Amino acid sequence: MEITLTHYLVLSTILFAIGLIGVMRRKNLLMLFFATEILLNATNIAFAAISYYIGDLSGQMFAFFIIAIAASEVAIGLGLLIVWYKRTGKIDLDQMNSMRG
Amino acid sequence: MIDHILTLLIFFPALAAMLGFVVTKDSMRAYGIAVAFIEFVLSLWLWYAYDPMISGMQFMESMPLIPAFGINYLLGVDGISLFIIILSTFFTLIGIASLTETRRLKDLIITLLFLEMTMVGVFAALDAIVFYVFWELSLVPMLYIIGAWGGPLRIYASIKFFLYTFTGSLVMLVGMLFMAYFYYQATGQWSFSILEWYRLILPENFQLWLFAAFFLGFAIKVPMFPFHTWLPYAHGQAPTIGSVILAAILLKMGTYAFVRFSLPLFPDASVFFMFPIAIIAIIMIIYTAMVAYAQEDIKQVVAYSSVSHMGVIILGTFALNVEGVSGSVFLMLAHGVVSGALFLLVGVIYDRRHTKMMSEFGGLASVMPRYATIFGIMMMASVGLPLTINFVGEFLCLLGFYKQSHMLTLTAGVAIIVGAIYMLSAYKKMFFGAVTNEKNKNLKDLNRTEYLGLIPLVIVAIWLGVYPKPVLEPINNSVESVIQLMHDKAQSPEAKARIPDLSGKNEIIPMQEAH
Amino acid sequence: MELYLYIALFAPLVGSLYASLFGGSPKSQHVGIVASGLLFTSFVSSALLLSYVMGGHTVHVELMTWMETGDLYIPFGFVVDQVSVVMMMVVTIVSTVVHIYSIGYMDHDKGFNRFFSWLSAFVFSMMVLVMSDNFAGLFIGWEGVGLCSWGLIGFWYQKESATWAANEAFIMNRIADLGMLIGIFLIYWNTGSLQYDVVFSEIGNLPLVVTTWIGIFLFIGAMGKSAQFPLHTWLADAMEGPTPVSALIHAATMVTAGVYLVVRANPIYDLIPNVGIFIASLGAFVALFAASMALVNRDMKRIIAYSTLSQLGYMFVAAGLGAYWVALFHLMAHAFFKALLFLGAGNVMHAMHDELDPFKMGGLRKVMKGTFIMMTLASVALAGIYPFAGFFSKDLILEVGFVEHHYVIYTVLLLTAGLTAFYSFRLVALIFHGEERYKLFGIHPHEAYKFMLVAMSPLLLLAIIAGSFKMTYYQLVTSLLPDTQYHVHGEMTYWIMTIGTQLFVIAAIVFAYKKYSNWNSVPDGSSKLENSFGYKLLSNQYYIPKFYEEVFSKPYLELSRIAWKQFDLKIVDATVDSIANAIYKTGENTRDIQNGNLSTMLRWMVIGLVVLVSLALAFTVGYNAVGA
Amino acid sequence: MLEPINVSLASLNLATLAPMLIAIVGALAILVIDMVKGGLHKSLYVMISLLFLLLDLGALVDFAGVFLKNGTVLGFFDVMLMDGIAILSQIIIVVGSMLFIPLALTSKRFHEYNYPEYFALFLFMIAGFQFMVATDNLILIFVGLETASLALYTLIALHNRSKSFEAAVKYFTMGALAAGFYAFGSMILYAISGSVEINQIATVLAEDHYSNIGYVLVSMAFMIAAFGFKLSMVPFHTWTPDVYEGSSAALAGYMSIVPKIAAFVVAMRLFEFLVHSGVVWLQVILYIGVVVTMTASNIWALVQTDVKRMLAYSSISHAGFVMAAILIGTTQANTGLFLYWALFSFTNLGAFTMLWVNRQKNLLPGQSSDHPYEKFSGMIKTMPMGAVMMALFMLSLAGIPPFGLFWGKMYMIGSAVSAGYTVLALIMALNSAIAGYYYLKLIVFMFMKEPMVGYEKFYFMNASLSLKTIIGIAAVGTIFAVFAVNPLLEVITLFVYNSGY
Repeated sequence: MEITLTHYLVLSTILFAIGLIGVMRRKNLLMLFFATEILLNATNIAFAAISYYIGDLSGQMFAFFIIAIAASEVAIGLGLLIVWYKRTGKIDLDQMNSMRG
Repeated sequence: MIDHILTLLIFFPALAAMLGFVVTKDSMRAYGIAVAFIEFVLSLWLWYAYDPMISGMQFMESMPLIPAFGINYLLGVDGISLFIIILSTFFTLIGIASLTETRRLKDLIITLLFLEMTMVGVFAALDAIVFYVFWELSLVPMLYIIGAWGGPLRIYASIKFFLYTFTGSLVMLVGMLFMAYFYYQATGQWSFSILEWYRLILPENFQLWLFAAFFLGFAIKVPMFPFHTWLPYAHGQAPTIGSVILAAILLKMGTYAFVRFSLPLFPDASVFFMFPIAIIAIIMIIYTAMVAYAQEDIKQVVAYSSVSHMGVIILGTFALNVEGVSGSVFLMLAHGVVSGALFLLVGVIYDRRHTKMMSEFGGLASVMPRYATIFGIMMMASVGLPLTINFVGEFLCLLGFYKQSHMLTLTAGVAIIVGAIYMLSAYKKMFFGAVTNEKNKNLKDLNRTEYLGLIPLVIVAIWLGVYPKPVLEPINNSVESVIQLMHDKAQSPEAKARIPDLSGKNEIIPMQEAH
Repeated sequence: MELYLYIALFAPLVGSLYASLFGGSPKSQHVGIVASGLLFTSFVSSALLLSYVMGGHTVHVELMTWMETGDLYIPFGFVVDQVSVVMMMVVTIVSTVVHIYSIGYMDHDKGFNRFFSWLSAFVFSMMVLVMSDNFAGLFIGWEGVGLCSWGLIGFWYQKESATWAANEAFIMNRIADLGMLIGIFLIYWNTGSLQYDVVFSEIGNLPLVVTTWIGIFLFIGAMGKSAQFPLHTWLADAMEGPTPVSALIHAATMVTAGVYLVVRANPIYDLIPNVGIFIASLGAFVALFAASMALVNRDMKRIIAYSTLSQLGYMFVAAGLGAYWVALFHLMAHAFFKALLFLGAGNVMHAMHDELDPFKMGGLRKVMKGTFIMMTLASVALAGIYPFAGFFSKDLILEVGFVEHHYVIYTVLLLTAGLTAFYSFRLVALIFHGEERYKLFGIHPHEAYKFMLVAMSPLLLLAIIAGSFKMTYYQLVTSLLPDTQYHVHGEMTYWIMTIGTQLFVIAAIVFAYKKYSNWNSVPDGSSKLENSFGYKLLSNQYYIPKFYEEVFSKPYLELSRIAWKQFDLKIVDATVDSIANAIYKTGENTRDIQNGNLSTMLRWMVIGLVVLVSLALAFTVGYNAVGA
Repeated sequence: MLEPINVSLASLNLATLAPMLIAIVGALAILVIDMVKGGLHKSLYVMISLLFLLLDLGALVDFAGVFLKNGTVLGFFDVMLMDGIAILSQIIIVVGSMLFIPLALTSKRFHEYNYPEYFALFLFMIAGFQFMVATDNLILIFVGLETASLALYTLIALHNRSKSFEAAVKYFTMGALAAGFYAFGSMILYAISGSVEINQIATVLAEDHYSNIGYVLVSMAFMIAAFGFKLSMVPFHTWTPDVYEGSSAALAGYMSIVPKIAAFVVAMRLFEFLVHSGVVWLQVILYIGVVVTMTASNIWALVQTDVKRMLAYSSISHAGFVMAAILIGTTQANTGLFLYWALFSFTNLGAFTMLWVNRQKNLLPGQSSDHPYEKFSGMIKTMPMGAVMMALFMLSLAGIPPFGLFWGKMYMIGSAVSAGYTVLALIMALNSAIAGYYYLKLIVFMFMKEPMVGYEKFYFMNASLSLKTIIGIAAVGTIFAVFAVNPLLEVITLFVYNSGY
């Protein structure tokens, strides 16, 4: 079976869906960050594949930028996570509701 | 200076109010009186300089404000607005002069002066947006007056007052923007000038919608049944000065706006809605008179009586003939004088006894005969006795509407009966009978300050009842031009027939042709 | 002559203002004197005007513009013509007498000055009413007299009954005034003016139906002021006011304004005889109806008031049948003797310390000779005995009824004449004859001040001789009013009628004397007569006041309360508040969406996305389906 | 395989990068200064930031002149797009930033201002926003967006309270999710058009007659979700109140203005060509989104007990109000958007600065948030001038004429009316009425209630000359807005119209 663009896109979509489910279900902040990484990387697969199939480089550029941004996101996210952990000793989402209404 | 007298009239009190922050507390009252007096004299000068023979706008001023959107600072007065302006300055003067409030007097006087600016502004504005600016802005000082110096429910009352009127006027704003858009479509230019709008003939279905939008804003302000329930709360909680200004001037903004906007802009819609509105007016007249009769609080009686009288004004306005509209404009002034005076009078007794419940009183006529006399005169004026100011207005309103409908006028005429019922019974409860309540035995009669406020009102109430001509003549001339404009613009045969044809023609752009 | 006109008109106003200057201060004799003096001036001016008018002239002035807008033009215009001058004479004579009388009557009253202020103001309003040259001016006077009547009925405002009666009178009159107002509107929109001369010259050109409505509405106005059924109840209650007020306002002048209106508007009523018949029938009915209530009443003033009502009925019969000059003549004669009667009653009241029940009096002729004579003569005049004034005017009305072939009306009026004689002399007999029952109550009656009696004497004189002016009067007014002659066919019939009437009336008088002149006890409500249905019906005024109370007053109050508490607060206001509350409650109930939990927030975002995507897909499917 | 790249420097037109570069250089300069000599006072950094922003503004004004003469300027491989709305929005961004940065000069000491990095991050963030608006390339938009966002998360967290960390984490996590949405949405657009330039995508789609409408719509769904987050449209708004509450009032005020205008511009670029192409779905969704956002947030604002949180909801509502412009899509509406936002920034600047001025170090006794309504109780008696100022801003927010925001509201409603969106106009008007209540509530507390005992000392605790100056500027801008409206309208219309919107 030849692997077509559709396959890539379907894979990407499935990964994206997994990411979404992770975002919704995970209560651990670290896992949540993983889920968002999955989201972004799902997109990367699709970008790279599309770029390849239509012979245009901007998709790949986009993918690179996403990777770079994802990296900086992780940096910031982990930084926040560490501070939060230092202050509260927890990284559970349900503990994080001092503001509401 | 005469060229800019309206600007001066509008902004002088505001400027004085700002300077007033510097004045010390003890002298604030004198300062307030002085400013209000100067303003009143200025407004009298306006009257002096006004040429009653010219029916159009006078003392026009124009300055581009947002020309890109057709908004200009456009001012002018005609016979319709002139006297309401004078009434505003007059009542501010009377109100400040007869102030008995002692709590934070300085803030109160500054607020009143700002309020005066907005009141004069509303009646002098000839640009819809400028009108709207002052219209809305007037809510703020009033909100503060009710909310800060009012009774126990003052916050509820003030917020209700504010939000209710605010809601209505926002719908009106949409209407105004629509109107401007139609004008833009017809002429290719934006304009919010009422005078420019007058030249526009709208298709009837547009008129109906726009009329409805404007109506909501005006009706809540007037207030017309069933939008009237904010008024009893506002009056009930407001301090005397607040009620006086509210009843005397602020309510008139709504009825004035009907004459200024609804009638000349939407003649066909006015005719279309004439009977429904007349029926609402009749409900206002009779129903609120009944509600007034059931009241236990004298101030509420006067408050509901205001609604009832406003019903007569509305009826006169929608008579759509010179007699009725002139009458309604005159009645605006009359009701201003009379209800303002009545609220002042209620304030007098409230200052002494700190209650407004009629059951607390009785037999005051023997304790406070002068007070009873002035109250009696004003009550009779309110009831519409001939040779008092109210009669002229009521008579003309009913007379005017009689041309349109016999039955409705007959029903509306019940006003003179039900009005007498609640007023006389309230008067009886307060002033007649023996003095039964110990607390009332040693009440002091009117003092100098109170005379200062009341005597001019009595004089005006009788003077204009006996000799209304100086006021009625300019009103009549301006109203004639409004009616003529309406007749010329009317499209439907019914409207042409209902609105009388006077002589003279105005230039008009039919919207359809301009397309 | 204009000067005299203005003096006649404004002298009472000046008096009123002068008195009101001292309104707050204790009694000042000069107030009464000045007011009376000014009234006398007014009378003199009126008299001069009368002589001028008798010379065949009229005076018509326009003081200034009142209202002018659109096509409406109403001036303060005054006219002294043959009709108004008669009214002016009546008003000024009676009011001058009453003013002077009041100086004595109100001698001990705290509100002496206030009283004169009101009283003179009333005269001014009445003068405006009769002198105005247009309907609007008439309406000014019309409402003005109503106001003064309110102030004077409720003069003793400490009394609940007085203030109640005052308000009742005002409100009832207002009901009628609405009719009048509508009549005025009709006139204006159909003739374009309110000036009498314009209106009357135009009126013939109007469709009959319009004229009819105008006539009806104007008459509704007249019904209120003249207390015609069903708006009559206020008049009896109005007796709460001081007696001079009753004499002036509720006997001689104000209540006759309705008659004056019909007489003044005779060109209108001439065109609509059917309405005239109705007016006459109503008048006849009221004459009998009021007289019947007077029969059993135990309140001296109310009896006289009912008698007034009854006589007003006579006047309306005349006016309704087109005999305007007759109506006006009876109005004039009646004013004199009825005012006299009231003032006499005032003397009695003073003597009896405000006791009103004639059964508690008796034998007063010994102590109050002057009053006795005057009241007796006034009653004779009222009964219509030759040669007193009542004979000339009242018999004339009977003749009018007869000549116009309204025999039912004639019969009713004849019967009423008998009743009138009966109750009048029942009163006289009970007060002045018989045992001195007042002694039981420890009262020491005394005659009124001399000057009061002197003041009353002009009225006495006029009550006696007014009939002799008939021809002069006739010639005067018929130059303005329709000159209708009423001659009974055949001299024989005429004499039979006249003498028969006289005999019938005298018989009634004798019967009354027989029955009551030796009365010796105060009825306590236990006698058989007093418990009979008819008696109760009459003494409760046919239960009409009670009916009004139950059917109008109470339900109106109840309805008002419901309108306020149930409708205004619970429906209209609650709707507004509930909209606001609903919005606020929505906020309260949905704010938990924002529960602060990050997971929930993220879920909201994902849900939002999913919804958007599904909508996009759904739309696409739908779009393709439509496209295909 | 690849052609050697041959690009002339002139065609790059590097000048288009100048404004952003100035900001970046400024940020770097701050970092360098700190390295050279640590422990300098914050006022230095504030001034340096201001100076660089001034230069930035100068460059923008220069571009404005160029734009008016030559039209849109492209540069840097045509990635940079300096059209009218880019210039306008950058001016708003820079001016807004200039007004907010002096708020760091408080009289109380706050943790974050001790770090020069704060100011560097601030300038980076501005550069990010500038990139975001000055391009129609989806990649650069993404980069700019994330640069700005990541800086912003950090700025929030620097406030160093447990609430601000919570706020930062929430904002960050949701931001990451939104970034995922954006990336996925862009991917779909790229898949169907083969381009990442919005104008090319538009061209391709139009040539194709929207045959892939389903994909377009799905991509738009993702984009709406992504920008819905930035613009805090319901239901993507949930971060807003928490983040506002958690961050300092100064930053919250900033967030209510600057990031949103950037997002608006991108939304205009992204959605309007579709709206104009008659994509009914998008119109419907935007319509619903606008109405729901305005109304729901208004209703939630009603029940708030904390002023800052209330202002957060009110900002959501205002954003929803302005979103209507994108739905309407006429030049008048887009002009209205910028006008509204310019006026809104002055008013909100004032309102948040007033909160900032009244900020105390610790929570008030018995209160769980920084700015409960009770704190302002009876302020007219203790701090009359402050109360009047606050009332002024509240009235302006409520849309009471003649204060600033009224003119924006009027123009927006007017544009809705002119475009035939009557019902929308009415809903907008009625929402203003609902909003009136909660603004009024604060006025009621300030003017009609008695002062709380012991609270007086908290008023103006944080005031300093620069804060007062900012309030003064905001007040003048709010009161005399009427005189600024006409010039603003003329300029904005010129820029917007010439950019083809």
